[in-house]
Amino acid sequence: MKNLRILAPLSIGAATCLLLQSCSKPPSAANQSANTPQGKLVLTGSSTVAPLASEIGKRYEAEHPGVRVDVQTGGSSRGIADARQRVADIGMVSRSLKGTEKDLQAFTIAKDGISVIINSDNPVKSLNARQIVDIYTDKINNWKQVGGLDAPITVVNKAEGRSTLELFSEHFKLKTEDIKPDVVIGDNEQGIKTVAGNPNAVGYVSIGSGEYAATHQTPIKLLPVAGVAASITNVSNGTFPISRPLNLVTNKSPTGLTKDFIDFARSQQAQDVVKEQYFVPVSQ
Amino acid sequence: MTKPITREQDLASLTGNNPLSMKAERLSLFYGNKSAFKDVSLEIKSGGITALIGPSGCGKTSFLTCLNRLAELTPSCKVSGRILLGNRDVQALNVISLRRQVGMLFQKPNPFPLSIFRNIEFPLREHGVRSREEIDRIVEDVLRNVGLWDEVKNRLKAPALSLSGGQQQRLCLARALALKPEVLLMDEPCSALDPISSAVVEDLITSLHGKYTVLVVTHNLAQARRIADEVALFWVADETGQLIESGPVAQVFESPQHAVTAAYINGRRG
Amino acid sequence: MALLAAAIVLLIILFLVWETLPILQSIGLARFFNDSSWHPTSEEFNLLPMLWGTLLVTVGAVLIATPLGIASAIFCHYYAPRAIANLYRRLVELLAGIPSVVYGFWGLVVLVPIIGRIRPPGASLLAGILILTLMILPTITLVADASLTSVPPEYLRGCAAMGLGRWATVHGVVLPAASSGLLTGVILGTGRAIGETMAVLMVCGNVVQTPKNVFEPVRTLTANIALEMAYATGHHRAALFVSGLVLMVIVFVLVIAAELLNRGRIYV
Amino acid sequence: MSKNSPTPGQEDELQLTSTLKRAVTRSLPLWISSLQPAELLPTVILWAVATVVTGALLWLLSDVFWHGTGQISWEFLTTSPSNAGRDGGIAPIVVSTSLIVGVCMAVSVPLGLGTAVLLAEFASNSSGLGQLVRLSLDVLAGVPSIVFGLFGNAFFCKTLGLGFSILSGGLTLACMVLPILIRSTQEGFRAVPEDYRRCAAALGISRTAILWELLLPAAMPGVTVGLLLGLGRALSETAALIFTSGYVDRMPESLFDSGRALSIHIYDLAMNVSGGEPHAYATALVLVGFLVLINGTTSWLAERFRQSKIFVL
Repeated sequence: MKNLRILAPLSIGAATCLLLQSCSKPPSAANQSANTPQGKLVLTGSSTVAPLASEIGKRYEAEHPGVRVDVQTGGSSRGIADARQRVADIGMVSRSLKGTEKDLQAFTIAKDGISVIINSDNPVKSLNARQIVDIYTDKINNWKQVGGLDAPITVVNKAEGRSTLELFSEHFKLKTEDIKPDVVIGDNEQGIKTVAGNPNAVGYVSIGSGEYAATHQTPIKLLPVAGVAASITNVSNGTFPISRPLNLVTNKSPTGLTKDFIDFARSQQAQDVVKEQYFVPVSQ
Repeated sequence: MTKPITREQDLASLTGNNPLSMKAERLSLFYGNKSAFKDVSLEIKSGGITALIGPSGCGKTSFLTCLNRLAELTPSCKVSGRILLGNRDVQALNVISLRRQVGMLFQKPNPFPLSIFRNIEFPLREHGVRSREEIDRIVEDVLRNVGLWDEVKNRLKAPALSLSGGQQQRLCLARALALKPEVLLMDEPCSALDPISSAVVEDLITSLHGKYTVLVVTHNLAQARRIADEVALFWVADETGQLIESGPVAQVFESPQHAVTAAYINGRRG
Repeated sequence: MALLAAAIVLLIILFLVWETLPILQSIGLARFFNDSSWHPTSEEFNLLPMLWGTLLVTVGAVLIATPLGIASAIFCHYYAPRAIANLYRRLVELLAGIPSVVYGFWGLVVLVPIIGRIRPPGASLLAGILILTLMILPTITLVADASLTSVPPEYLRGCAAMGLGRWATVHGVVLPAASSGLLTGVILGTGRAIGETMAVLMVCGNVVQTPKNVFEPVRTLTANIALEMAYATGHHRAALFVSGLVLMVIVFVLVIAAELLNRGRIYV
Repeated sequence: MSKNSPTPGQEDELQLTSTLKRAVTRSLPLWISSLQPAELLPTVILWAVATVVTGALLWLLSDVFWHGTGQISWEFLTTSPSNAGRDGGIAPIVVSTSLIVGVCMAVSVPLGLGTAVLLAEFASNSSGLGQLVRLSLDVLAGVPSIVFGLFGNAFFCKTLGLGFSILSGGLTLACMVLPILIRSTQEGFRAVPEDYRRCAAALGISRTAILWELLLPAAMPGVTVGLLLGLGRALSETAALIFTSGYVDRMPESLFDSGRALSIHIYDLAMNVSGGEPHAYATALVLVGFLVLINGTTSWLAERFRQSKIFVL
């Protein structure tokens, strides 16, 4: 018993000491001296952007040994909130800023398209906008109504609030209340796996993930939208109609290290990283 | 062979029907390679009360556990020799029906953590008594037999562990009786009890006379003399337990054949 | 020190209340049960279907996992030869530590398509129940196993002395004697089932509806939080915290119900 | 079997539970030979349950093995991830995970054991304090991991100023593991016969010694289960860690650095990174290996501790 009585306060004490120590540390000091940037940069926000930002961060660290770039996730809304409260130096947001967020500054580092996907066993070659709307509002609920097999359609939708859903419904003039999904998903990969495992499913995912999966033995195919084939190339040249920006946001005009990093992320030096992560570089 | 547990054969009617006797022939028991007792031959007479006496560690309890094959539960234990229940070798019997016919009472009362009623009902049901009223009747009967009925009849659903030590031991006896055994093995059934409870249990054992074949291990020589018809003395010799002497109570206590026996019962040794 | 647990619970509740205060003040609690549906971006906040989702998935999983878990523990203790019992135990211990993502991933890739072949879409209440069953099975099994270990040997000996068979011993004496431990296992398992997020999110389909049969997709309160937190702002975000608060209330009710049920039934 | 006889049987008496259990199992042929119809059905059912459960679990495990083994190499274990985890290895992630679990256990084991001891030995189960704590623990066990994550983020990272760090992650996990640890340890203590306590107290042994020499060893099965379940939970947690210990996959330099846990790495690769699946499986396999190692060590240490106390006569 004595052991424990001593141990417990000890561990609490130890934790407190560590805690105090950490308080005395500046939480995220962006020590700026314009030419040789040093310090720590904290990015939080969208999980879609996080792997990309993380890779860009690694390359930036390699070129600026004094700098550490810490990337955290938690969703676009967290990126906005943290950037606004300056908890993070930079927020990551996988959509364009809304009207209420104009106090922040956004810098697009990459783009991402959205494509409709179906299982590769499904004979349907394309769906027009009207058909997609009808499928998502449950007016069409069998593939034979759009030229496919006689099978019920499994409609895969994204969870409310997600930017892919907002973009998708905006493009097809759908109201979120009118969508009658059979499955609701979160991340892109979940959508791909759901469609790959169900020959009668239809969904929409980030074009980069979709294209990667389709070309790597996952049984899905990407449908063209408005006659334009869904591909990274077509998003890049601007012909593909549904796309979203991946943004870095800051509270005020970035300076010093923050600015240097954002510039780096938007420069040629980071473009191949963007491509490696199956996103579309922004042409400068 | 096994008496059915039925209405026709309740305790009262059993008197005319002699219970089976038990007999050990050249029985030895080893724990690993250490011998607990050796070459014991003993007859436990039908309907009689036989007391096993002797100092600690001479193999009395081990002997007891051979009779209902409980010793088999100890992994390192090896038994040789023969045990007869009536005229059948216990090894040839189904172990479950053997243990139904040969009940056991332990030194420390060990009621299950169930209600008083359930403690008796549960083994009954497992041995095939299904009818509710039959069970009720048997429970009341055996509880009356051990003098517990009036004390617990209003709280049969109470936890058995809430009873006092003496009551618990009587419940255990009732539980054993409910199965209508032929033989009852008792391992110092009074030694964990206070003198009053002990006297009650002792009287109970006496009352079993003639209805059951009873084998009781005891350290209390006076008790052995009071309750038993036959006495058997175990003793440690050559680093193992041995049966030194056995016979009717009067003979062993008044004219022991063996010097060790005489010394022991006169309190000079052991 | 003992009050630490209580303090953490209190802190968590305070935290949840703090986060939900804005929305509770402006629109009140009733809207979360009276609104026509869950469309938080259009200010509709009905949580009831998800409440049902959570309850059905949890109850289903606990109902299946409890007998399986307890049976597994009994198997290890009284039926299996030692080598097999040890192997089985190791296996179950291992499964206690597999991340929920892996369970979810496996469910999504293997289980959901199989169910989908029986009745589309596959991602369904049933899939959720099955995955959760697997996930809480180790908890129930291991705690039950430990509590069987603690059954006093005198009971076993007493049973043997009365010529009771193995099963009779187990169900008549061992289970009642170990009931408190078994219940603890079930409570911990239920807790894990209610609180599970990632695996359920991947296999349940997440459609906000009250399911009419086990093949229909459902959304649980936890999945709701995980799915929408990433992009939620303002009232939407606060509404998600209300999901968390409601979940805590359910857990409270369940725990107290278990406590009451249990009171006076355990004799040890 | 006698309490009084100094025969070797006494050893068996002292080994109490384990021996009898083993005995019951040992006597299997005996039991089967006397199998009654009433015994047959449960036996068949129990073997069937065990087979089904084993089948399901092996299915899951072999799935991980099948996809994961090809990816694992020495390099995978010793290098840092690159290209968002699709290439490279998982060395920093293994280190971070160990640190997070270490912090979690360093905090929760003394606290958990202490609380359990306190409750078992000093507060009766039905007392107000005991009930309050038990209630809180059961509630705590049902708090969703994502709520833990958000709470941990608000409390440890922000209020206490620890930021995204291994420390925050470990402390948040400790909160999660605590109920499992305390509840199963409590069950362990219930198993200790009252006699032990009374006897030892009558011999004038101090409470500390009773606890250390008698109660803890006797309660060890419960404690071990608590540890194993707790470790399992800590290693497998995703939602609670993503908001506290963070996403950074750099080699951590101190406990204040953010570090990515194995489970988060798996989640990110499987759900967020196109083409991350092979490494997701490989990481899952490493996690399983890690688990086998930790579980094995824990059980072994617990058993050794128990034996060193109980079986020395």
